[in-house]
Amino acid sequence: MDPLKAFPLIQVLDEDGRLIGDRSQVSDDQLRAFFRWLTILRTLDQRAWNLQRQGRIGTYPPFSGQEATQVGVAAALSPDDWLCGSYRDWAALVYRGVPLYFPLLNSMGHPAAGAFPDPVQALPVQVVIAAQILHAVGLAWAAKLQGEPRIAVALFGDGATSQGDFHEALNLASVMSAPAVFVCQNNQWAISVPLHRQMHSQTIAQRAIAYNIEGLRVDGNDIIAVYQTMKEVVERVRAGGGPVLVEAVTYRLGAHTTADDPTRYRAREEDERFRHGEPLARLRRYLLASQILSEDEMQAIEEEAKGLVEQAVTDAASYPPSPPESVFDHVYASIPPQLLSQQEELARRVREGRRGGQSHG
Amino acid sequence: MDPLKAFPLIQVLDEDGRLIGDRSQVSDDQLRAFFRWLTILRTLDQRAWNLQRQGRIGTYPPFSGQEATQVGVAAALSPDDWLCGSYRDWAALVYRGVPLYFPLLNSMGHPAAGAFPDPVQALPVQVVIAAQILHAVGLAWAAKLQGEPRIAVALFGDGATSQGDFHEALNLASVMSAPAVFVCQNNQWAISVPLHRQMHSQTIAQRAIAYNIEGLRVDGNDIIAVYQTMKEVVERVRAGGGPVLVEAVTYRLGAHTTADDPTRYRAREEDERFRHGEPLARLRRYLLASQILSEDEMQAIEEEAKGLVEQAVTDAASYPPSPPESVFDHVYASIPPQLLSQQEELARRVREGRRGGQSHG
Amino acid sequence: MANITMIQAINQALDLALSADDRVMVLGEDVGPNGGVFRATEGLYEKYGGQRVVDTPLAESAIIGSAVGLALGGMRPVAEIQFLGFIFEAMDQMSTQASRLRFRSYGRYHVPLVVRAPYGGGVRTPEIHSDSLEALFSHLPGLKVVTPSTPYDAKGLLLASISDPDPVLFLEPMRLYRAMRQEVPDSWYEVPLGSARVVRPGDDVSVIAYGPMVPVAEAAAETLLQSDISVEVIDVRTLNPLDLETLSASVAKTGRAVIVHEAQRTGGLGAEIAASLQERAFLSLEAPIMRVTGYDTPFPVPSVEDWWLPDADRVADAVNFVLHY
Amino acid sequence: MANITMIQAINQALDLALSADDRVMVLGEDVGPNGGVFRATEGLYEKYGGQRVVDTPLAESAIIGSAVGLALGGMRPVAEIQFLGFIFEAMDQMSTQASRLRFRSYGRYHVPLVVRAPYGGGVRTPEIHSDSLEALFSHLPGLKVVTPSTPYDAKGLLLASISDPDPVLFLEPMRLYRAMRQEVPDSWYEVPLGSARVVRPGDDVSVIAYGPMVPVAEAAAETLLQSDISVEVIDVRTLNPLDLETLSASVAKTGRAVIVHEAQRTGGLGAEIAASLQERAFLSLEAPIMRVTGYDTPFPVPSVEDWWLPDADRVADAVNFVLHY
Ligand SMILES: Cc1ncc(C[n+]2csc(CCOP(=O)(O)OP(=O)(O)O)c2C)c(N)n1
Ligand SMILES: Cc1ncc(C[n+]2csc(CCOP(=O)(O)OP(=O)(O)O)c2C)c(N)n1
Ligand SMILES: [Mg+2]
Ligand SMILES: [Mg+2]
Repeated sequence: MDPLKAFPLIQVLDEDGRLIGDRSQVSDDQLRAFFRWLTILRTLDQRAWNLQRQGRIGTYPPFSGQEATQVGVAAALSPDDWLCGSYRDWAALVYRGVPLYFPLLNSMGHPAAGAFPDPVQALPVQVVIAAQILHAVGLAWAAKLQGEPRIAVALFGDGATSQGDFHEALNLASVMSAPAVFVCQNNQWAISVPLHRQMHSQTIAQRAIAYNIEGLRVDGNDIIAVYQTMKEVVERVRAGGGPVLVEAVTYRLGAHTTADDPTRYRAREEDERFRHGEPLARLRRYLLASQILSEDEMQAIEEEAKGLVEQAVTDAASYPPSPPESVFDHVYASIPPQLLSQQEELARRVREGRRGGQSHG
Repeated sequence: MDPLKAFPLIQVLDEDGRLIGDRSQVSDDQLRAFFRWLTILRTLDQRAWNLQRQGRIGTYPPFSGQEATQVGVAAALSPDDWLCGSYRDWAALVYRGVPLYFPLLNSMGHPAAGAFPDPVQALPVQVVIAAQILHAVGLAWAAKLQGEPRIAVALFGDGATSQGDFHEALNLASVMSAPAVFVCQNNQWAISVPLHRQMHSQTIAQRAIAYNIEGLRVDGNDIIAVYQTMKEVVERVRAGGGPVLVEAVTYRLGAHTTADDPTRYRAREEDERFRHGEPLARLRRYLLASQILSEDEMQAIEEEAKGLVEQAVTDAASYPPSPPESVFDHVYASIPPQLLSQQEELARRVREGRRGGQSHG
Repeated sequence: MANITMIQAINQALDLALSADDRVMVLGEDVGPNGGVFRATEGLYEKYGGQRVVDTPLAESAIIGSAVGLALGGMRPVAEIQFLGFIFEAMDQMSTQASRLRFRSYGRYHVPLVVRAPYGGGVRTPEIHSDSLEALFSHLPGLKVVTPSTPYDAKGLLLASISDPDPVLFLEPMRLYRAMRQEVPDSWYEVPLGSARVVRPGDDVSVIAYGPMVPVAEAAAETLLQSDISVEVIDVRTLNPLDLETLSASVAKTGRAVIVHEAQRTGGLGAEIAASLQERAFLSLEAPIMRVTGYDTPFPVPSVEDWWLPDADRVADAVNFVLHY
Repeated sequence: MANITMIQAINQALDLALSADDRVMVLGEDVGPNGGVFRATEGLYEKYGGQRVVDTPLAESAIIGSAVGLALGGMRPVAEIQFLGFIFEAMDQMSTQASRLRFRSYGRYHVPLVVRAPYGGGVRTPEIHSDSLEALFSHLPGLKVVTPSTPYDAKGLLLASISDPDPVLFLEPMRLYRAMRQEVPDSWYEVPLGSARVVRPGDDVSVIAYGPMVPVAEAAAETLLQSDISVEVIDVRTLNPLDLETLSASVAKTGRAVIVHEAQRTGGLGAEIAASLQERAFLSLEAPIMRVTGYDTPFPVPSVEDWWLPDADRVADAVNFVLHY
């Protein structure tokens, strides 16, 4: 079996943005909306990077290059479906309805960044690689037991496929026929480890065979391909067809996080090669060539994006801080006696302005 | 892809013991030796069951039905190769050179049962499902780094394939091209859970595709098929061909352990169906029909087996007990102060005959 | 009321919970037709069907991880880990997931999950099956840890755990499953989490135990009575959060304490109890707080375990030590 | 001798070990060309090649489990867990495998394995990256647990760990990686495992700390000196097995003790130290042994962590408390 043939790359736009497939499931309006979102998200991502460099936010994991996958996936879901993503999946979350300032709040280390406003049906971003895949299985399984048409989607990276939890999740979902979609964002790198050191297989999609579930490989930089594929997949899964593994082949354009220096481990040339097919430029070329959007319209969108992102920066910066002692409020439903006295101690120290931590260390 | 076709069941003897394949790699003498071993092991297994019923040993996990796989695998190895098996793999271990009384000693809860005599190259039997598969990868990897022709074989059950460690092990072995053979004894059950609730896939062998390694499916009740297949596989792996996953399709004839009652969860009829193709009867029929062994010769072997097993029972029963305080001897290379004083306390209690545990509880 | 064993009491609790609340479900290895390797789930598969009493694949991380998802999705999962020693496989899902989701989501989500697991020695299991790991879990904020020592408490604590909005690790002392019978109400009742129980009042010394060591402590108390030593036996019951009020009140009264647990001594829960009690009752203490525990070796093989496990004799020695300090 | 940081000292130790012994190898996530996310393995891949300095797939159980096999097979693996919070994924291999193989094989096999992991707070990481989990591992028989607080000790303890025939968990305080420089010999030297260090002698109270809390304890001691309070600061260094001799000798002298650690209080290592010390030095104690620790919540997000972490001010408060008890 040749996995590259058995799991052919689904593409609608080629790397230069030429239409090479069927785009009958997306309207021009939808494409304009996608372009607008991709622009806003790219703007946000770059602004966040700069904010970190200015010391205004902490560690930030940029998603640039992966917006097509994340937005394409999120756009294919119903509001009731669950999204279980990881630290890099803010593009999907923001598209789903998480306010634009949340990723910033999160990198500022604000505890409220874990509480997305209702009705966004999504778990807090996951840091432990692959752990959320099992949560998605449980959420999907619950929906099935309850007879709800809800499905659950897990987003994770290529590195995550090496974890035991990935395997256990896909096997369990397959046995339970849980309505879950497993979307791997194969961005070619797990921090400094390239895909070919992560696995010796040609594709991630072929892992579906191990579980006797459907596996698909889609160009993750092609938002039309991702969106249309996901639409179909979500429909099948919702109808009870069992779980599906989708490999979205994409590329992490930037560093792993603001704490990472990719020049230590990857060659500039590779970067250039992948940069060419990146999702925003690709969509832009197609929309221009097909006259769905003009340069002027695009510029207007870019201006709007800047404004929205600046507003998000303001919103994040002016978000009221949480009192330190509030950490005790969300450990248990009600605070046990020992924790209560610890909370009192901390609150007293805060009142007295006896600042803790490093400063005294 | 149809996994049953892609991974056809390798058989040499059919269920009735008729030769339906090529047996050019096993001599008549080898077959006689196999018959002798299978007879000894079956006798031991049944005797152990009875000893437990008489209260003379503790929990015992019978391997009846799986002797062909275990002996076939062990016979294909060189003395230097590592064997990493689990609680049910005493047939393989005994064939490798572990004294016949060790399984009994183990079920008597004797601590020395973990120390196989030199030069048996095998880890103590593993209780934590799938943990030993990773050890095999490390052992194989070490051999490769050292330029030694040694390989490592992991034995595990169908249930073990659901564990994260199974996945992590096969992926790592594939990436490192470690000389490891993963032998799954698919005996259809994990305690009370049948294979079709363990996984939704037709075969275990197909999981090899996920890791881009070779996968094979062999009739695990056919010792000729197992042995010949393993011989070939071991040679390829030793030559640097990378890891291989072998699914040996077999059946657990008895209970999971002496603590288990299979009538609670499996139908008698199924039992009968599988019992027919079981490895010892199958080999017996073939050897009789092909006149490699006569009834009389077989009877002599059975007598010999009884004698050997009785000797093993005596050996186990007369094996010198370990002083309770010796538990402290093998925690660290040298005993830290706190443990030393605990050891002294225990030794004193033992000297004074102040018996602990349940009796006082 | 029926005179039943602990395993029957657990079975009853599960049965009641399944019948009272559609959201309750039981999942784990061999919990279905087999009724659990100890028969804790006996008859439940037949009564509630395979959708609510589910044999999972052999994968503990999947059991706990999917149960977290089930709980978030509106179910009330009661997961079984077949033996506590195998929970290591699910350690991340226990530690950074189930017990932290409330915290991580700043209170938006919570995980009403019960994880049941048999633990402890005394029944001659193969290795890894008898480990007492309660100390590890009592160090994890966000998780509650509970262990009964009687049939009555087993049922009442399990029902309270199922009602609790937070994840609870419910540890079942294997050797007490069938060790005694007790009158247990047929209907739903709860023994509140977070409260210790004075098993037997006394004046001279407090013996603090839990789970499988409570009968051992009681046996020691009985023996010591013959020497006119009056022992107060306390069953901790909830290991996290600890009921330090009850414990320190006892020690304030007796001035002496012995803590008994099966787990290895170093870093065991006895350390936390001793450390907390000497903080709270320092001026009442007439002697150091002593611990009678398993030794600092792995849980040994069956032929040694009776020697390894704390027994009434060792408890009595410790009591005599603190009395004559 | 060179004046270097802790991370440089660690890098030097690994370099020396790799060059001295062919069996030594380094494996983990991003330890190769990237040199480790903290640069602990910087330059080693280039110097020793990809066979001995190995980027593994992203799978902690595989890292530790295969390292157990490597060690059994004659290698001397030094495995890295990128952040201690992710060791939960490998918990079974740590707990029932690496640390028990000597026991399980009745001494036939042993596992000379070092597992390195950065831990602790103070550097504003995302969640789960700052957990202090030493107590969990100190409860596991068969495992040694070590943590340095200076560059000199880091190198000497790491080399001793690599020489040790038993598995060692080597915990590296992230916030001390670059916090100070110290003169460190260029050549091989070992700081013996199992021995605490008196950092600063004193008479009035013993402050017992380890890893990232040692500088905090020292700062508190410095401040308290201004009030004429003489603090003896002890660095535990090896968390299991504990050097109770040194610790109890100090407490016997001062009569008062404060234990400081970052980990959550309940079930933390401070409990074991307090429990052991009150057993050994009961009659010398003038006040209860107090603990200054992280609070019983999960490690908080960066905006709160300075408030959550024990600081010199809290240590000083505790010292004053025990002095005026
Ligand atoms: C269990 C676990 N191990 C290690 C880490 C450290 N870590 C964070 S991200 C990362 C790489 C993840 O790669 P991938 O899954 O491909 O996702 P990507 O970052 O490329 O989106 C690693 C090793 C972690 N967060 N969790
Ligand atoms: C990690 C772990 N989980 C659960 C168990 C309890 N257990 C022992 S054997 C077994 C079934 C194993 O099935 P399989 O892998 O098919 O091997 P078999 O017993 O059939 O040889 C289970 C669940 C265990 N030993 N280890
Ligand atoms: Mg990636
Ligand atoms: Mg099986």
